[in-house]
Amino acid sequence: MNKNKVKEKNKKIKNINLEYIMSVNVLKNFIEVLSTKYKTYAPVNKEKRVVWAQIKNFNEISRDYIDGIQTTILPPKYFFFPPNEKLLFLNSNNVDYKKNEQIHEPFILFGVHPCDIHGLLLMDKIFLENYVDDFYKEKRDNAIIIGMDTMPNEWNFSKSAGTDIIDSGFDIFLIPLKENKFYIKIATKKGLSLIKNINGLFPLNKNDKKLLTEFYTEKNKRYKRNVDMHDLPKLLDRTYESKIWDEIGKQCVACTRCSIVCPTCYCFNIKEDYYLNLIEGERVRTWDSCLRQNFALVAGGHNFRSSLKARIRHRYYHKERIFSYIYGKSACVGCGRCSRDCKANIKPDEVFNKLRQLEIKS
Amino acid sequence: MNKINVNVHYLTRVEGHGNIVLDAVNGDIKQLRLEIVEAPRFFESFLRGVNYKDVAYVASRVCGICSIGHNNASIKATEAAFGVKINEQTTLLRKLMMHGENMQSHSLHVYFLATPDFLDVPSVLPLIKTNPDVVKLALKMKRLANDLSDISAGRTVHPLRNIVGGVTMVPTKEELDSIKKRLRNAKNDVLFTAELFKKSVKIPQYERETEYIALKKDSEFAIYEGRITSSDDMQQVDDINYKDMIKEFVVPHSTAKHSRNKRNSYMVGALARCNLSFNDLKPFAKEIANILGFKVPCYNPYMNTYAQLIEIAHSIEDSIEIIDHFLDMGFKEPLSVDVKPKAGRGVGVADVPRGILFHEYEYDNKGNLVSANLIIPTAQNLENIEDDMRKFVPVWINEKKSQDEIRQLLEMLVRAYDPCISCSAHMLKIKFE
Amino acid sequence: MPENKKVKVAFFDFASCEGCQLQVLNLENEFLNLLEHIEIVNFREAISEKSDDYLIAFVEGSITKPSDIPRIKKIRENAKILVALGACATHGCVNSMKNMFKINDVKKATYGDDDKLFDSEEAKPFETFEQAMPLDAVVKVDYYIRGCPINNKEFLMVVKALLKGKMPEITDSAVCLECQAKGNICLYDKGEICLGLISRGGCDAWCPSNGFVCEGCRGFIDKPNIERMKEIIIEKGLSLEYAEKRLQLFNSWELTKNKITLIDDKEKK
Amino acid sequence: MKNSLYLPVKTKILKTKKLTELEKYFQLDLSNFKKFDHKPGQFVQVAIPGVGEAPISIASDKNKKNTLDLVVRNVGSLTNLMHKLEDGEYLGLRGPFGNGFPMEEMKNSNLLIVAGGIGLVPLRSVIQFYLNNKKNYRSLTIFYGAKTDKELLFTDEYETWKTKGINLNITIDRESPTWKGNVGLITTLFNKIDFDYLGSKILICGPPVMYKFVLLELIKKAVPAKNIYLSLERQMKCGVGKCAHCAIGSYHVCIDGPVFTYEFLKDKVEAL
Ligand SMILES: Cc1cc2nc3c(=O)[nH]c(=O)nc-3n(C[C@H](O)[C@H](O)[C@H](O)COP(=O)(O)OP(=O)(O)OC[C@H]3O[C@@H](n4cnc5c(N)ncnc54)[C@H](O)[C@@H]3O)c2cc1C
Ligand code: SF4
Ligand code: SF4
Ligand code: SF4
Repeated sequence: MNKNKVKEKNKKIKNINLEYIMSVNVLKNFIEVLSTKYKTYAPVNKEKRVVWAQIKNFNEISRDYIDGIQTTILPPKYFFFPPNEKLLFLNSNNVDYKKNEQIHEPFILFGVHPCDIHGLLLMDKIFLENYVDDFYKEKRDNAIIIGMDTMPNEWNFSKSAGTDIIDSGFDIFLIPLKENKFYIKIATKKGLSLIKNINGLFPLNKNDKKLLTEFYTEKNKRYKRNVDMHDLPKLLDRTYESKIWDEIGKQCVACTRCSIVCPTCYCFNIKEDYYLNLIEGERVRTWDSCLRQNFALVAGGHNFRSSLKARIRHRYYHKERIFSYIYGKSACVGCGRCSRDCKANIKPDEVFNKLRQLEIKS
Repeated sequence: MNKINVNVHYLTRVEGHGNIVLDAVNGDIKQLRLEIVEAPRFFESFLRGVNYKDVAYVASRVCGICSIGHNNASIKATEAAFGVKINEQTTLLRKLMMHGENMQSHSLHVYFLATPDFLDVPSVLPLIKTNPDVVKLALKMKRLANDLSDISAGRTVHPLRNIVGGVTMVPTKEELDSIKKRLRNAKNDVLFTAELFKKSVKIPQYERETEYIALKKDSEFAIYEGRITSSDDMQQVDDINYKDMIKEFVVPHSTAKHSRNKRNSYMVGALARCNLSFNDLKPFAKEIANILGFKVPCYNPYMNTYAQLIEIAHSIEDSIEIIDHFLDMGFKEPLSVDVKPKAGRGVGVADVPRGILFHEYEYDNKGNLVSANLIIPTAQNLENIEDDMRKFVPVWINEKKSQDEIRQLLEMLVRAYDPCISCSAHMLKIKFE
Repeated sequence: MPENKKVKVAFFDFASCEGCQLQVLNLENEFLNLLEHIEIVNFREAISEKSDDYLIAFVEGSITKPSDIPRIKKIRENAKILVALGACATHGCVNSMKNMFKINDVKKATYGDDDKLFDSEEAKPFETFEQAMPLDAVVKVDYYIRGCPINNKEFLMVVKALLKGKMPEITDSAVCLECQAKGNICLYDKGEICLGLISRGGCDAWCPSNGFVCEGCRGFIDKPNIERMKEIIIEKGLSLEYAEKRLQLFNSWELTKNKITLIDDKEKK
Repeated sequence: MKNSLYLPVKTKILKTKKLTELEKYFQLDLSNFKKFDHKPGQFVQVAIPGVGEAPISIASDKNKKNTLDLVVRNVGSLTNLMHKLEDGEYLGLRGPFGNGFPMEEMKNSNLLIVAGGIGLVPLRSVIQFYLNNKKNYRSLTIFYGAKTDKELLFTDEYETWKTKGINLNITIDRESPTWKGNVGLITTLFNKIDFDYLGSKILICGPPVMYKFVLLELIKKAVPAKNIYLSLERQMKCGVGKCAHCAIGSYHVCIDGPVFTYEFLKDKVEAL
């Protein structure tokens, strides 16, 4: 798909804009119907965390997630760009490769956060533009996205990142309101077909609109983390030599978790291996991380980023600049996953704030 | 002059390094010993200071082949020291792990290490060509055993899920269902093996009555828990008093301590367990014993391999019962009980593939290990093996066996005990006489 | 491949639990298939055949006693490719825990009052070095298959690569990469000290995926940030003493060699 | 069979030739490609099934429609196995990838090629392009440095280049009894050879250390940064801007490069 087609598709999505109100019970029923037709994945509790898992009914969905206490460990990228993916089969005798053709069925991702939808749209830029990554596209084309707004969790700073609101990239969008109601927005034909047989959708009345406003007021109030993210690429350029990078370099232990849990980190490695006949084999891609020691090693032994400082700084520079260049906006969508899971306590919002403050001071 | 000189350097098809030295002139034995030259690894010494959460994890490294056994004995010792009471579910899961290990270790020995002797080939490799069906069956059995360990203990070599107080994870229902099916099918394989052995295997017929020591429990073939029991007068002691029965002593030619009770030596392992608790075996195991013509009491050490096959049958049937229990009852949270370390001493005993195993620990009040003593099955068998040799060699010389035949019979004898020398040599302690 | 074209492979062991060789045998059918391409000329744990003619030697175990030295040197001479198999061989494993103690103390703990006899002539065969060493402390090692025990899939990958003349690609990322990619719940969330943060992966996060902490059995990643690891333990209110002990379980060789410690002597007092 | 972005095309090796101890030349048959349109300075992903892929520069001009030249230095897994391949055997190939040198933009200028070691390989495609399109360019001068004379590439083409008017200057790092020409690092040529540095387009490729020193020379001579073109090397897994191994700041070397102007690179972090 080239740039124009993506734009066209996005335009089409914007064409429909139907808004309703429904009760929790209608939603419950809706999910039960959906999950019989499609594999439906949603955030569910696992021990004390939240993970994506297939569900059959509404009660399985994590309360913590809806209440904005925490988000899923892994972001939705997992579904389109899995951690281990067999790309090709190979035959070394014939010097022949064949695509690993997978059969895809439509599936539903239920409850995707606005910031995670932004994340997916960014991933689309990487995987669907210039050269189309067929493996990503095949899965992406089959996904039905049901977005859901929730309260922000304590690490989330999507408001600062400008990703707290979303108007495309989903088929249906939900907002949990008081009085056991849900706001529902249908954005695509696909979405429309899903709700076709659902009874109990009502147009928004005055009270509903009030509830909606209340939701947003409450949501905005709940953001604990705020950071000025305007002009980030330039700020970073100006602070490339800042001593803050030395500090952060000392702080990081290169565990690579931040990039694994990030909805917009997409580095990968490709490896080939033989089967036991030593003739056939396969090409596999796996998640990689730019924080890994030898990530930027080239033949001859030169490592372009051998120090931890260089590597962690690269993560920030790559995130903030590459996307501003192709997407016009930072790649950090403020989901807070890396802040939550970095055991070394490195939080992007704090890093940006520090850089900004340092600049104001000097 | 009729001179016999057997020197087997680095005994093969056993785990660890051992040498056999035999020197006989005109039927007169000048030298006869099983040397253990395995490098000592000082476990007792470096376990000191290790936190109780890690002790079993390190202790399992004594031996990769019976790591699940070490892991369980170690955890039991720690639980005894802290007075931790585990629940029934944990006990059953641990039994399942031990069955997995038993099947794995026994099938490795029965099919890969001992069978070549009986079929008179140097190793399992030629069998791949001559008896591919046996090899395939053996591999299938090992795979099944390993998978049983994997789903219960996390992995076969150095288990992961077993911790002081309980387990970290339990098998899924799908895993239980599928392994149960395979266990059921495996019964046919064991039957086939028993028939095959009956038909084509000739076990050397030499007997020596000795003392047999194993765990024993009422109405259960004991492997995980029971009382330490001797075949001599059915003497019994509890875990904590194991030293009343197991007396260690040192010999100059070995890095492993030998042990004895009232006689000069005793035997542990599958044959000892079968001799002590034959009646508690599952019916299927008894059926296999019947096919093999195995009767208790059995004083032929070469029959240990048969006893192992019988135990494989037992483990299969008992595992199926445990799995059925879990399929009926499901698993209950929490998977482990709270553990509060305290200063004290504890002994953990388990009857692992090669025989009864003892771990004794002393902890400080922070839960760091102060001292440890480990008594490993093979080390307990060493004196018994030498006693067998001392009895059989003159017989063989009498029977005019050639030097080669004697060497072969000696190697077979040592292998029949399925010795795991790497673990027995953990405690270098030599006395210089 | 005709019989005589098979690559000759040998297995040897030094001080170890032999679990890594067992892991090789645990490959079962895959091991059988491998025999189509290789001829095993030495594998004491499984076969009686012995020969000095081999191309690849897989060596398990640590070097712990004087008689090991000529033996490993001979293996090195005979083998074109020497692969260290498992943690004992690659970096000392639990064997090297004794390196943390003073040797006299080790002797005392094990021999009691007989420790003086250790210097006598009769004890020669049982003499051991003060340090348990990985293979590369004595000979050049071409490839490292890490882990206690090894991941036998990785072993297969290495064998296949070597047979095809390809350099095996051995992971250099931390355990956390594979652990997080599996979506595991991090053990720090349960108040445990997990060494996955600074330990080398490639095991598919075997231990954390089974609910047990990573004990660092594959050694550290290149240039581990131990200083920061220490601060993390303190910040999380976990026991430094405990973390130190955990660090020592598999990595005492590297820790003593590079004098790395979480608690320096001043703090100890 | 479905096509895929990652699917290499089976490509026959027509000719091979050992150039030096470490470098081997390959001529490939492009007939399995529906279309293969490349520019000087672009690269391909070469695959050996079971081993993987590596980015290798195209060493020939696009005028040679049906064949493609590569020169490969044996440094690792894949390149070592490539060296074992002979005429008539096959490789997997994807590409061409990358931007290449903007030959259009450089029209009507003097060209100066500065190549170190294997860096001459991508620039050979420029040399061939020049020879085919001589009328569009004013002149071509080459500065080429190697460690020893044994490591010089394309030696049998030097005569042709010279007779066709290319100003070829070679230097080797260390003296050698078999070498009569210049001795010294490539930077020494800048003082020896009088040249209209200011009014030329300068194309550079070589090992990372060489860039630093050559750039210093050019800056000394006040060459405008926009006239300097460099071809960069990075680890690449995909070649198509997905895997991010080659990312520098905002750019993927594989799709935005490998050729960049110095003007573009000078404020980019970790680029050089
Ligand atoms: C745009 C571009 C164009 C290029 N053009 C050319 C060209 O025309 N010709 C050419 O020859 N090259 C070219 N290269 C470089 C070439 O791509 C690399 O040399 C190649 O990828 C090496 O692949 P490999 O599999 O042989 O080496 P690898 O096996 O990946 O090894 C690469 C380096 O790492 C080291 N290494 C690998 N494994 C280990 C290990 N286990 N332990 C320690 N060190 C290790 C090796 O010694 C070597 O130095 C180009 C690169 C780029 C980006
Ligand atoms: S999660 Fe934290 S410690 Fe780990 S690599 Fe990322 S920044 Fe470094
Ligand atoms: S950088 Fe961190 S906060 Fe930003 S999108 Fe990635 S994981 Fe979320
Ligand atoms: S459990 Fe251990 S290995 Fe896994 S993410 Fe946490 S620290 Fe890393």
